[in-house]
Amino acid sequence: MFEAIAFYLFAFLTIVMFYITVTTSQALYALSALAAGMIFISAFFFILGADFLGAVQIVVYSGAVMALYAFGMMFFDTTRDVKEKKGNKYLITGLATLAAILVVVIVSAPLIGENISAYYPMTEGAGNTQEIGMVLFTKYLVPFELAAVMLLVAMISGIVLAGKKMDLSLTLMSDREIIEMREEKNKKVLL
Amino acid sequence: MLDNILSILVFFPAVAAILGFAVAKDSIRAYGVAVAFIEFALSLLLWFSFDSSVSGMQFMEMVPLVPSFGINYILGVDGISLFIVILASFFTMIGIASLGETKNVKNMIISLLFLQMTMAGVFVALDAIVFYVFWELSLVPMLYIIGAWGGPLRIYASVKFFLYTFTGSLVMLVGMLFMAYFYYQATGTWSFAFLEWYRLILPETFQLWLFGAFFIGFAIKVPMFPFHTWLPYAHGQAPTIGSVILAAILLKMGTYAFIRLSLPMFPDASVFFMFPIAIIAIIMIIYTAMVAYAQEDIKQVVAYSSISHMGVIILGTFALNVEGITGSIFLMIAHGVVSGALFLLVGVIYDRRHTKMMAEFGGLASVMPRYATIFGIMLMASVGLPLTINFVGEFLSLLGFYQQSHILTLLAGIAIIVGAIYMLAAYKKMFFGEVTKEENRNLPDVNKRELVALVPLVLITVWLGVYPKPLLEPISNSVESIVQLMHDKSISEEAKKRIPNINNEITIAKEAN
Amino acid sequence: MELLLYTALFAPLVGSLFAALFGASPKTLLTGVVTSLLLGVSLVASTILLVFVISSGQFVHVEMMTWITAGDLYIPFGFIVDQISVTMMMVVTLVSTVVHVYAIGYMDHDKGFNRFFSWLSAFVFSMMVLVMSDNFAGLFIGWEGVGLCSWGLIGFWYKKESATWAANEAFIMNRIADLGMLIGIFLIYWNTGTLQYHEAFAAMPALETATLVWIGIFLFVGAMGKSAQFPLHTWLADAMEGPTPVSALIHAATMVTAGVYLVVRSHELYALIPNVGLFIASLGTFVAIFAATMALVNRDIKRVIAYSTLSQLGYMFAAAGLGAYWVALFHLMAHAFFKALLFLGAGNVMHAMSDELDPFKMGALGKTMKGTMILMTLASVALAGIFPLAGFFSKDLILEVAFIDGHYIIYTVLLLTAGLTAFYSFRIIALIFHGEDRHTSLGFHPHEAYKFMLIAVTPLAILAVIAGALQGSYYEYVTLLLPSTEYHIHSSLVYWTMTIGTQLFVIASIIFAYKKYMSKSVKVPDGTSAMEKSFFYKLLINQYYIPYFYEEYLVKPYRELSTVFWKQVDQKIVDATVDSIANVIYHTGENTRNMQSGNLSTMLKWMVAGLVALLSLAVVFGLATRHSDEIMLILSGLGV
Amino acid sequence: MMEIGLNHYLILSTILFSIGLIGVMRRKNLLMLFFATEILLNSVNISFAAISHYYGDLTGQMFAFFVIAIAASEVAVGLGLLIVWHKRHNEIDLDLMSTMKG
Repeated sequence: MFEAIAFYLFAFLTIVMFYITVTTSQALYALSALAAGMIFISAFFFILGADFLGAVQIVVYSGAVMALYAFGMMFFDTTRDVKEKKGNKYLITGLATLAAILVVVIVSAPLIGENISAYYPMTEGAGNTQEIGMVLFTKYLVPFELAAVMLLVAMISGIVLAGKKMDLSLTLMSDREIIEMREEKNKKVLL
Repeated sequence: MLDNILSILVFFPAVAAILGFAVAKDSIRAYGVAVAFIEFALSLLLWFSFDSSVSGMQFMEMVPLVPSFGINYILGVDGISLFIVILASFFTMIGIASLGETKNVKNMIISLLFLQMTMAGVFVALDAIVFYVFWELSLVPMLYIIGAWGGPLRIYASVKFFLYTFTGSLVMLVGMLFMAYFYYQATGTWSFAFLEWYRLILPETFQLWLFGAFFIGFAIKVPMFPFHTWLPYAHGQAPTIGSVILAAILLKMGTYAFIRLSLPMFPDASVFFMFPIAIIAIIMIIYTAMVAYAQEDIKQVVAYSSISHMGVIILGTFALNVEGITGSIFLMIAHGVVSGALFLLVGVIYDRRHTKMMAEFGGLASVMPRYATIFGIMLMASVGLPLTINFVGEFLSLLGFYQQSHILTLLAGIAIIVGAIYMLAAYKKMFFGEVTKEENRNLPDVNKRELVALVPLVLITVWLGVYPKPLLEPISNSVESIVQLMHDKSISEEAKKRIPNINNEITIAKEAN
Repeated sequence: MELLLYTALFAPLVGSLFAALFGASPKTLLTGVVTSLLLGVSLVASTILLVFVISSGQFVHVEMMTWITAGDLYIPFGFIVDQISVTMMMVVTLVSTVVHVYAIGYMDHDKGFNRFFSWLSAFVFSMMVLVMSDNFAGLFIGWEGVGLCSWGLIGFWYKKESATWAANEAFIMNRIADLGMLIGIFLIYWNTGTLQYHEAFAAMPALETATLVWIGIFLFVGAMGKSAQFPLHTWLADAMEGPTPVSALIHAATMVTAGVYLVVRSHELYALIPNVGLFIASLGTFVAIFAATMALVNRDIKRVIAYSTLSQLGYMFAAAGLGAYWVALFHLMAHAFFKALLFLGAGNVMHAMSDELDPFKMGALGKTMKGTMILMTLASVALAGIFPLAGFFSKDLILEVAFIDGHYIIYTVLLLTAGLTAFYSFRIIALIFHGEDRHTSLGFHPHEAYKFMLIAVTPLAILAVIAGALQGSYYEYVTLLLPSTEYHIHSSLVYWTMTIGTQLFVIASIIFAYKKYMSKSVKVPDGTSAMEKSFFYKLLINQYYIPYFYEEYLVKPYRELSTVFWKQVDQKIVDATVDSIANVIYHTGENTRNMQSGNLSTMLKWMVAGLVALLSLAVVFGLATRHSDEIMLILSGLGV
Repeated sequence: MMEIGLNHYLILSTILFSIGLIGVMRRKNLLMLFFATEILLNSVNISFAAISHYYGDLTGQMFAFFVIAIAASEVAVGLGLLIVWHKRHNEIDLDLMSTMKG
């Protein structure tokens, strides 16, 4: 009973938040709604008994990713509206729904159709975090390490990419300066 | 040496071609001739050590390639393929020897040597995958030869040639894969070996489908009507040497494959499709002969005449009896020699005048008598005069098919009439009459280099016309075994009736004696 | 004897190859002499063989080597000398030796002298192969070989458009007939299992009549081409474009009689199918009168003689068709002698008149060319069938055969033709040698031919005179092989009435011809006289409009159809279809290029669309594999 | 209805996935595109966790875990690129990025 109420509540909230994220024209609203949605999603993880995952969700998404976005947005002129060209709304919605249903059908078909047994069954009596630790550092050790390397690489690349010409700030430059700089660049390109 | 002679035959030119990159430009011609000559000598050695009385495969070699899928490198030669292999090496030699002033002569010779490898490979391969690989590889040097040394439309022609034949072969590949799969289903092991496929008796419906798949690949290669339109372009644009090899050898791949694959593997389907194919063959014969008659370009005349002759070869093949198939194989060789020679002859005049339009000539008989004589001999061979090489093949092909259908043979026999019409008309336009064009008045007659290429062809034309036995005997032996195989394998009543049972006839003949 | 056989056969080939060596070099008398000598050798060998065959009554049969073997088919190069072939050999070698010697003089000034002798000897060789072969395939070699040589010799003066055209026409017409012959050979092979004459003929009585009829018809089609029977006759008159010795040898004495030879050789076959024989006889009779009528008005000496040849071939076929094979062969032989003589005489006239062929422009040539006049008159008398020359014996016999067999229509027509023959023969004799001198005013200065040419042809003249006397002995020996149907009219009254009646009719025709064409009123026709405007004259001078018909309704449509096939069908339909397939693919690529707008948003949409498509496929295939059994069941139910 | 089963989660996941896809397709703001991809990844994560829960198998959670790691890397790199792009062109409008036009 409680589970059901929680599910429906969070489901509703998540959907609303994400809906706001994709529809609002204000980047800041979108960012806030997304962060909220992420936190609501972690609720599902808790409901499902995946405590560790829920925690990771909050830490990584709401903490790290959102913070990254927030910092990133500082580089952009978020107040400037990006012209949203409205395409065929129904087509997009239809396509999206169809794709989603198909994905789910494919993923769930074997589950529904056949009785598959657990590959790495949950250990009785152990907490979720403990279980995860056991599997992660035995069976998934190599992927885990790879993921770590990947994150490192991503971090470095992020720094390198974003850190170039930190002394230049388009927001502080006047429009004329920007135009001049562009022309210079174009010339270089042309050369 | 003899144990691996086929591999040597196949890969010697390829190795020589790779080494050829290192040879200096000035000496490449001599190098090419030497390599081609050694190759030809090897093929002759093959012939001399070949046992004519054996009907099966000889000089078999086998190296496993992908054993789990039954893909092996299997080579072997029998009476059917032997002479085409020799013909291929012969024409490569003649072609390189007669090569006139050409730009990038080094690339040309290297391409030709690679081409020689693929040609030898196709005719001796006994594994479907190896066969397919050589089959497709043969397109590449030819594409290059047409595309790099061809006439103004060379890119169009070469791309058309490549795509057209390639499309056909892909369908053939699908057929091969299905055949292998079916073999796997039937026996539990994978195999791509022709000889093992021979043993498999397929249900009739499968035969029909597979025959169709193979047919498309082969028919485009032959080329059969209505898949023939790439050929005039390819010939029209190709340099002389390209046309010679294309007409003499590459076209034979299609008809050879019919005999090597379609007939023994799908006897019932062969009988089922006999009449449709015969009708196509007759259309080829008459229609292309008429088109040849309408041509203004002498090379196109020869190109269309090739198609017309290929029609007779197809007809002989689908006679499904020893006489017809033997005739068609012999005609393949005959047509190779004759059309190769005709293309060389066209090349001779093209080198001098840089045009192939017949209207530009006229009266050449008095200017270039030797040229006119050789052309005349080859023309008569092409027309199928007795005591020339073509007659033997044409006679046997038509004779063989006569057993199957009288009316269709009568129609196909029109070949000898229409063939005479376009050839004589072309000869008249080029050689007879007064010399009308000033440029033609002082054309030099054939020179030594050209004679070196042409005289052997003339000699072969007459020799094999008068005494074809050395070829006919081994061919006939091998064909007998194939026909017997077809008879034994066939399922339907119709097929049993149409395909003669050799053993019976042999015993009957013995009793009669 | 074998050596003699090979000598007779290959001597001409050696001569031909020898002459061919000098083919491109300027005239050397040597080639003419050597080829003639070798032919003489061949003639001597043939004569010895003839004597042998006559005296011993045996055949000479050799098998030189294997030619074609495949499956059950076995064709050797086998040669046989029996009564039939030795007759032909004699005719061929004799006439060709004479013609060779004659041609040394005739071709004296020609640039292609060596080439000419090479071709001519090659022809003799082919003809020898044709008559000596012991199987149908060998016959076919010779058959095509003579066709080839005829092509080369008709088109000998290859700079002349009309000559090369005629050469091609002859070759192609012959090819049409050869197809029939080839089919006949196939039929023989598949029904008897062999192509050897004696084996095949031995097996024939066991075959069904229908099959035999087909074999007979197809072989005869072959004969029709070579012997220029209607409707394949037009090439013979056009073949007169060749040098006159060629016309004498090929288009009168030897090659054109090959058809008759074939029918005679296959007498065992035709004896089994008398209906086909009757058809042959009827066609022969028709051609006899058909050609004779065309000869009546023609204004070209050589063409007149060509039509006369055609007409005489008709006679031979009439005889052969009626089963009188030996009579046909006898007439063939006699005809060869006097017709070759006639042609060679015409050649002299042509030479004298600088290649002018219109007899109306000649007249009174007898004064300057006495020798030629005598020879030609002799030949014409023989041709007309006047006693006691060769023609009388052979031709009268054919008439008798027709009469005795009760084919009165054939008899009447042939009799009528005999009159026509006499008329047109003497029409040209009269026009050329007698009457007013019409040529001097046209600037011609005729002269007699070389002496040796005249001497060379005398053997023919002698034979034309005496051949008839040989009839009895000839009958004796040739009927060892051929059916010995002796024709006797039971009532001697009827016999004498007929013979004398025929003679009188023929002589009357000759006198009529002389009357008409020796008169002083004969002028060079200019198309104004009433006769020239008459319908029949036009019909005949245009050869019944048959060449016109062929040109308009066969040659032209063929040419046009060919162009249509090339320009319309091949390029606009077949090739265009292929190209359009390629174009569809190309344009699809070109059009779908717009999809790659570079706009990330659009591309994302496409990506999703693609994802949907792929996922749907995955689902469909997943379901299909899961339910494959049911699907197979349904498909098999549908019959796939 | 009241018993929450796997299907409920899957349906939720579907809905969220659709929303994400709509975002991907409709938004022209590059930043929004990143947000939408986060939604996609998260919707899948929910399914993984739910399947893991209902089948008593940890693999699903493991997958979700790695997905989060990938999402993090993606954001890091993506934002870096975005910043570079913005610096160069002073805009983050998708429609203006069309150098890949074929």
